[in-house]
Amino acid sequence: MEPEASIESARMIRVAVVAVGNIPSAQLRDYVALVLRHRVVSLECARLFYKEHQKSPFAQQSWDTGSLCFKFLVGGAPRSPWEDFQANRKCLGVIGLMHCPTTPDIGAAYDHFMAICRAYPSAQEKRCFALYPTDGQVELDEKKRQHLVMFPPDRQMLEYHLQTLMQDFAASLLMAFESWVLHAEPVGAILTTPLDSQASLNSEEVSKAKKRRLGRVQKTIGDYCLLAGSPVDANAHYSTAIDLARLTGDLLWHAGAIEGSVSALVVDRGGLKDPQLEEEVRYRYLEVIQLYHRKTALSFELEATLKLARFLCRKELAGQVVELLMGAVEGSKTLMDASDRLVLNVEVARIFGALGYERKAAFYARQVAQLYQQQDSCWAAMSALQVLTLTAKSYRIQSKAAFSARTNTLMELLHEKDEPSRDSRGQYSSLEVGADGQWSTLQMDILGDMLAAAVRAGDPLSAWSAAARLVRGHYPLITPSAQFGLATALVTAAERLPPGTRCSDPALPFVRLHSYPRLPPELEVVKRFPGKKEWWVGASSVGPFIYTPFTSKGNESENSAEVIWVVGEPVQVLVDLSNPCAFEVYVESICLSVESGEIEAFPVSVVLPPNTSQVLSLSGLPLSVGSLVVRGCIVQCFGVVTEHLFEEAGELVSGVAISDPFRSVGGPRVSQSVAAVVEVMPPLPLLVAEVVGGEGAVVLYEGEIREMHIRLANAGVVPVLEATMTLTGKHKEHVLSLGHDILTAALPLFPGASVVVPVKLKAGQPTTEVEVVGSKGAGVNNVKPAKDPACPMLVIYYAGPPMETRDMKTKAVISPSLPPGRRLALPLQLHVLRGLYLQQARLLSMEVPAQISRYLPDPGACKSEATSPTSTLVKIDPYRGSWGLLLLELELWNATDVLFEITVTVNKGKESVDEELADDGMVNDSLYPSTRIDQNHSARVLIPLERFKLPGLEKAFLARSLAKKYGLTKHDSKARESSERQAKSELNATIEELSSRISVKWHSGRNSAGELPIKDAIREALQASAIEILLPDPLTFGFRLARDCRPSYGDKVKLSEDAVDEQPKSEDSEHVTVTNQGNNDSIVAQELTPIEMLVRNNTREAVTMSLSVTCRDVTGASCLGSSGAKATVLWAGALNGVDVEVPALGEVVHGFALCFLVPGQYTLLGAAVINDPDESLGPNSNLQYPESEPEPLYYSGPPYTVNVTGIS
Amino acid sequence: MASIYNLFVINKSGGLIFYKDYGSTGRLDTNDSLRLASLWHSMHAISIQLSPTLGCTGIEVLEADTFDLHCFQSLTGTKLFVASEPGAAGVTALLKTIYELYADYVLKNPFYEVEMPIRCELFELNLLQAIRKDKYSVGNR
Amino acid sequence: MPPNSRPGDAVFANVERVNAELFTLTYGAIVRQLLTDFEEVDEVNKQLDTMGYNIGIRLIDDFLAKANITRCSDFRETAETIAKVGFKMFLGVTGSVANWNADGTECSLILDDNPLVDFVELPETCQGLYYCNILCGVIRGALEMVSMRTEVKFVKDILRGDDAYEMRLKLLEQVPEEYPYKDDD
Amino acid sequence: MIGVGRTKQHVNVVDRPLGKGKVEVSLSAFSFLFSELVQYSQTRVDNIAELERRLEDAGAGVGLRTLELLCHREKGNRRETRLLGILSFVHSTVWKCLFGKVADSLEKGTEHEDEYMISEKELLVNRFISVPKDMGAFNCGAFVAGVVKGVLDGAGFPARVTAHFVAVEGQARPRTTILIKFAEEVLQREARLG
Amino acid sequence: MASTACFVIVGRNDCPIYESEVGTAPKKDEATHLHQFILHAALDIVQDVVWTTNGMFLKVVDKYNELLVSVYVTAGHTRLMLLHDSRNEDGIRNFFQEVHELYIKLLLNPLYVPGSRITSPFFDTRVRALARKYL
Repeated sequence: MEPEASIESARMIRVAVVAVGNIPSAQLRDYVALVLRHRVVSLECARLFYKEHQKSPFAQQSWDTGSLCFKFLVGGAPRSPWEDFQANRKCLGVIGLMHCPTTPDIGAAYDHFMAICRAYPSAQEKRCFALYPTDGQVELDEKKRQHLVMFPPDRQMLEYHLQTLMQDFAASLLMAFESWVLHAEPVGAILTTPLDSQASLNSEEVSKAKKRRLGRVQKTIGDYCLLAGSPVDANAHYSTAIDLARLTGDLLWHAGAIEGSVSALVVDRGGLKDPQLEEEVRYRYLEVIQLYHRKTALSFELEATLKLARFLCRKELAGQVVELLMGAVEGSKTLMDASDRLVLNVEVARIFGALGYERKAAFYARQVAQLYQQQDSCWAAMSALQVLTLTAKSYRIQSKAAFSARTNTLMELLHEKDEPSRDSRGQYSSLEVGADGQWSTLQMDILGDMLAAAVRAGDPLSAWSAAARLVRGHYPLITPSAQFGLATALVTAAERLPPGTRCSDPALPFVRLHSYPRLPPELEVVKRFPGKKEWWVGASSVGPFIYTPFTSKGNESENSAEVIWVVGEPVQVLVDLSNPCAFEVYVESICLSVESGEIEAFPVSVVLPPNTSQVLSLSGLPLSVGSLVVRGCIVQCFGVVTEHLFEEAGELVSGVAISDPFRSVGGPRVSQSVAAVVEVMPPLPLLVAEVVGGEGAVVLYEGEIREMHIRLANAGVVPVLEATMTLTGKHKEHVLSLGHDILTAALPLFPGASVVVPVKLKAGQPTTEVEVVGSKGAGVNNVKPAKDPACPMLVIYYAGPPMETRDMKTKAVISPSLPPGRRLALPLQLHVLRGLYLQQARLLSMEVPAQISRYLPDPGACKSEATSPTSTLVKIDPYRGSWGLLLLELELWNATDVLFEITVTVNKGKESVDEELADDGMVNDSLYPSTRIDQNHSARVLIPLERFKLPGLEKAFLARSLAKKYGLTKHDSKARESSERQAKSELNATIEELSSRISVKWHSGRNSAGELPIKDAIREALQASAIEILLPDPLTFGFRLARDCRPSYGDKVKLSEDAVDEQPKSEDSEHVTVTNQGNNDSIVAQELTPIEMLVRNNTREAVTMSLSVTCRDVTGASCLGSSGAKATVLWAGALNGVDVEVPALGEVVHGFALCFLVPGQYTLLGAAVINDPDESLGPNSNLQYPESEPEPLYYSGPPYTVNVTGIS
Repeated sequence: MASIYNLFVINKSGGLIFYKDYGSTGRLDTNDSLRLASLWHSMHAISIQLSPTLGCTGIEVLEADTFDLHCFQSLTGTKLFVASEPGAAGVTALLKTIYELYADYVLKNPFYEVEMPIRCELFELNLLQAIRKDKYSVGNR
Repeated sequence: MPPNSRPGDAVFANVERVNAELFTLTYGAIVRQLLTDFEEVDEVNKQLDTMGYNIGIRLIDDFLAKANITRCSDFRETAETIAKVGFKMFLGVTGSVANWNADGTECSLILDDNPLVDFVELPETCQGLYYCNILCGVIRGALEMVSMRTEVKFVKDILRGDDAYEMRLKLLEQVPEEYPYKDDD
Repeated sequence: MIGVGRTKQHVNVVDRPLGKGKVEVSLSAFSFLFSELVQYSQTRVDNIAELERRLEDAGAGVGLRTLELLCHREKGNRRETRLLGILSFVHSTVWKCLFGKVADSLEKGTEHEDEYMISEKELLVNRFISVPKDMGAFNCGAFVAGVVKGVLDGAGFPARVTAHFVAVEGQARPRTTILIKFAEEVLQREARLG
Repeated sequence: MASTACFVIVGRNDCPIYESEVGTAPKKDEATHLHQFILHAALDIVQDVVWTTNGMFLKVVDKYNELLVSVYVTAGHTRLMLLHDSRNEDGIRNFFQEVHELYIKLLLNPLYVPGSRITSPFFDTRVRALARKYL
């Protein structure tokens, strides 16, 4: 039975193509290919070499359209017993192929050829092509070798030559046919078939045989006509043959003739089919089949059936074809010859394939495979394996290699007919399970067979692949023992493979993308939003609508967020590995594999115990800019390298037949939405920051001021062009200033370069109370660093140069001008400790009794007498008799383990700024001696407040203070309120100012310096008794001995300013005199002592008043005035009713003289009566009290003591 | 002109969730309608407090000389009230119908958020029909 | 107690109706959707309950508008109304109330048939699913709108091999209703 | 312990009789359920297309089952093998069963050979639904489209099915048109079957 | 009752969703495999025959040796395929119809994903019972 028999095959001239001499297989394949090109030789071409010896029997031959068809049997074929029956079974020609370079002795080779030819008695033409002969060979070529053809050596000529030679070959065959026909005609050759009984023929049988012969001859002539490419002639002969055969009841030949005629018909149509033709052919072939059947020529019957089936093979006629094929299969059961059965199955499979019935095809292919496997030989096993591989597709267990390599003819058949059937089983509605994994029994069966076959065929790779597919696809249905079997199969197969062999079918483990771990923050990439100054603040992503009804799930998992890598910076990917099988899987190496991008992947190896899964972190180094997809892993396992694609694992998970390999081993369930495209950015700058000097955490005492230096180094490969520092996180207040300018000045910061940025810190509130306790003795370095979010973050956004768009991919990805920037977040780990506790702040007051003396210590003193600090502490009010000094006392406790030194500095207000500059500015700090506080001790610091008196105040105040003094409540509340309010505000302002002027600086033992945040404490301490502290009395009185002993009567008025100014010089001179005089302020009795009373007006308006002086002795009795009594003190000048007007903030001096008769201690009192208080009490007071006549206000100054010494 | 001047729907917390004018007269701008609605809400509550007897359901009809105000409150606290021309009959029935329309075209609409202002064209459409129909029926009386 | 024994029937007769299969299959689609969305059965139960609640807070108005019921005097009556009128009006089946606790704040609503579960069968993977849990939510939501805070949960489920669908209805607190309501005028 | 209700034992589906499709529930119940389906779906998607897809999927499940059920119950186990057959099956049988009425119209696309349209003046599911302006042309009929797709796919007529609002002159409300676009394999087959 | 009978339900995505060897013949592995191979192959035939009739019962569509393949295609193109060695059309028809009804009930269950394996034991027992009854 013939493989690939078809109706047309009746016109095929069979030619054996054999290798002659010693010829390399490569060469042979090459030559054969060349020869095979000439399957069809048109009569036109052949004609060139055709010589008409006598009238051609092929009258109807169409020289212009017709052609000769060859069927080349490479390697030759055994002689068929049916040659007589069908001429196309005869081997009518032999072509030898000789490769001269490897065949030195042409002669021998030629003999070899001739020997081969003997196997083909019916060969009409013989050629022995000697290719690439050497010159030597050429010349020692003698004439006697008629069939030998020497080819000129060069290639393209060779092709040409071959063509002509083939045409010549065709032509000579044609002529041979003619002669055969011409000779056959009259004589009638003996044509027999194995079916003809060789038994002795009785007479009438002989005559019958004679009659039959005619028919048979006609039939055979027909065959030759057909071969000669003249279907019309053929048809003529066939029809006569048919008639004869029918008459003679020569069934076999009858059928043959009909077949022939049908072929002729088809050939005549030039291969194009139409329904009528099909119908015709079918009808006649059924008869053929019938006849064969009656003749019980089974193989012919089947062959005919197949021919018909192949001819009809069309989707529309599928029904009929199937019927025929099933019939054929049915019949084949009684087929004797094994190879026939094989052929039949192959054919059936092919035709089904051609029909688009993959599964049918697969089924019969499997039958074939089984037939092969029955014959126990390596060769058979190979073919079996081959066939099985073809079935794989329709059982959906293809090796992935199959997709690329479509080698085999049957494969192609299946494939090209494949497309329609594919989409017919196309899309399913999304809620149905996808079409994979099922029919497992079949799949396992096939795979098992493949494994067996492959092993037998000694094809380790196929074996490995089959085993891999089996275990991977079907482990749940495989018993543990069988699983072990497969494992060993894998291993043994691998042993026979060269190391590092690749296989397209992954085995174990299952690999699945777990997630892309976030880059460490300092490596993280920040998209830049062009046009914005703060390019890092992203445009808020809004939904598709203004009012969006959709609450987006939000990307809580970083998987959904896009992944961005940077060229040349190592990255990590987490993958799930799972081994659901009963044996341990040793993964020799596993590393990432990517698509559309380059990455240098770092392989690792891992062992997976039975039924376990594990998450593995794989790292790599992106090498090219653009978008890449991490599609899977390259795994070397069981000695073979395979690629495991992530989505495959995904499929398995979603599939129903196979239980999720990750779930089954208790692996986590992750959504398979992870297959993210990764953007790979061009290299970016990379800043690394370190705190200069000292480890991360900085420990500060409350109020400490320190400059901290941060070194920023560019560890990247491109310069930093722009960088911006910002502060985030809690406790920003600790940071005073950032060295923005320094940073910007340092730009561009080239790779390797670094810049030191100062950060000025001022510790505010203590961050953690516990530290203080914990850090007793143990030292503060053990404060746990960093983790607490409390510390402020120094965040630096920086970016490199705009990238030059080198490759298209990137352009697609982001606007080429703007590569992303980066964020460097440096937690400033500030730990602020309590340094000094302010226990309390309170006001102290002390009285210093005043004495009359030659001079008044004067306000400016502090400056002139800076030598003695103490004196400068107290700024004496010249007019106060008694020094009600007010001191602010701060009690501080040192809770730390170092000692502290406190300096109180008072920043004199505006007016003093300039001279502060004048002297070296240390003036403030050096003002007061510093106090030291040992650890766990407390100390008090006194701050005198005298000097903070206000320069002056409104009369209203005066009035009020007076009113306060004398309980006068004659104020309209409204007026008061307003003035009060403004006064209050003024007060607060001054207090504010005051408290801000006092600052308590400290140096700690750990030479750090700072300032105590005690402003509030001071403020509240002051608030209480602000009035007393800040307000001078409206009038102040002072007495002093007149300078010159000659008393000056009358008053001289001068502004206190002048006084203040002049005082120093005059004073110095005065000192001299005083010292010369030897004794100072003592007053001698019975001597007229000139005294001056100074009255100062602290209000901002002029006040007119009448002054009076009283003098009392120790008993307190007045010594003056009572004229009648014996006066103990005499006086000169006015002591009463001295009317003066004191200008605003001015003072008057009223001179008089006293003469004390008795030594002792006396007291001088100044007093004033203000005549019209109204004006002083603000304009609208008299509206208030229209009728009340203004009553005078009485005001008296503090007592001055006068010591009078007697004459010695 | 229609017997109904306008319609208010107030949610249980006294917020106006729907307002529509039907008469040419007495148009209100949004703020007014909002204010009036919440006012009415509290008035309604007050009216209940006022009632000397138990089981008072609050004002149902308020008859002014220029118009009548009919109020309907569902068990869920949603209040519908309309201003109609004086003595218009069958308004209570109309309110009932409107309530049903509300249940149908507002509450069954997946794009309506409970307690929120009503923006459902179907509701308005059917309201209009109901009110027109009612107008005629009223006319017949 | 409403006067006639099957007050729901009249209402059901009057409301518009649709083929139960559409309803059942749609509900099925929802449940299946939930199962795919939140793999865990308990999650699905929770979700069903919340969805029910959302329905309940809307549905109550529909109920009040369409079913001419007078305001229930007490919780017992409310329960009866749900069982006899509510279920009937919406699902076309009548439930029954039973197993009152002593102080009349807890009872069982019992359905021995309900259109939600036609054709339903719990596969192994869905054991622990309360297929009809949405009902609990609906009741809870509806009652909350008429100021009764309740807790409703399934205690029996035919799908799980019990002999009826039994929901335990528990009154947590009743916000005193200062707006009594008369429907009939 | 239960006072009322005859106790009925759990019967497995395979042993329960198939309904005759006469049982009914109130339209309200369905509408609320459907409304909730839409609301829920909204919380799971972030654009219109996804929302439509979700509704379609839900519908497809219904459609597939309806197909099997109805062919068995209404059609006495006859399958539809021809395009028009299946279309009219959808238009009448399916519609009747699910929505209580035959669909208003079934037309063939004028410009495309492979397009057919089933139109409904007021789709049951859209009965109470007003789609806000900002949701564009979104139509809850997507669910019904899904049903149709389910039926067609199931019966072996894969098609793309979508729901659209189509304005009708003289009508306040647009009607909904279910547009069916068959896969070309279907048309090929039709051609083959002649 | 048929000595050999292999019943398979194939989902519309051509995957078997239910398989059972119903038949008196002793179960042999390779036998069952062969049966499945035959049924699998028969799908190609069915795929065409399906469109030639709108009845669900396609009778015998394919055979291999003495084994016949009868097929019943539901509206949703779920194929009930029976491999049998005895001609008993009516029995088979009844068998198919009843299984079909079972299948519909199963399919209507919202929790059953169309095209997924049928795991319900009830279904299995019912099918085997029907097989005993009709085949």
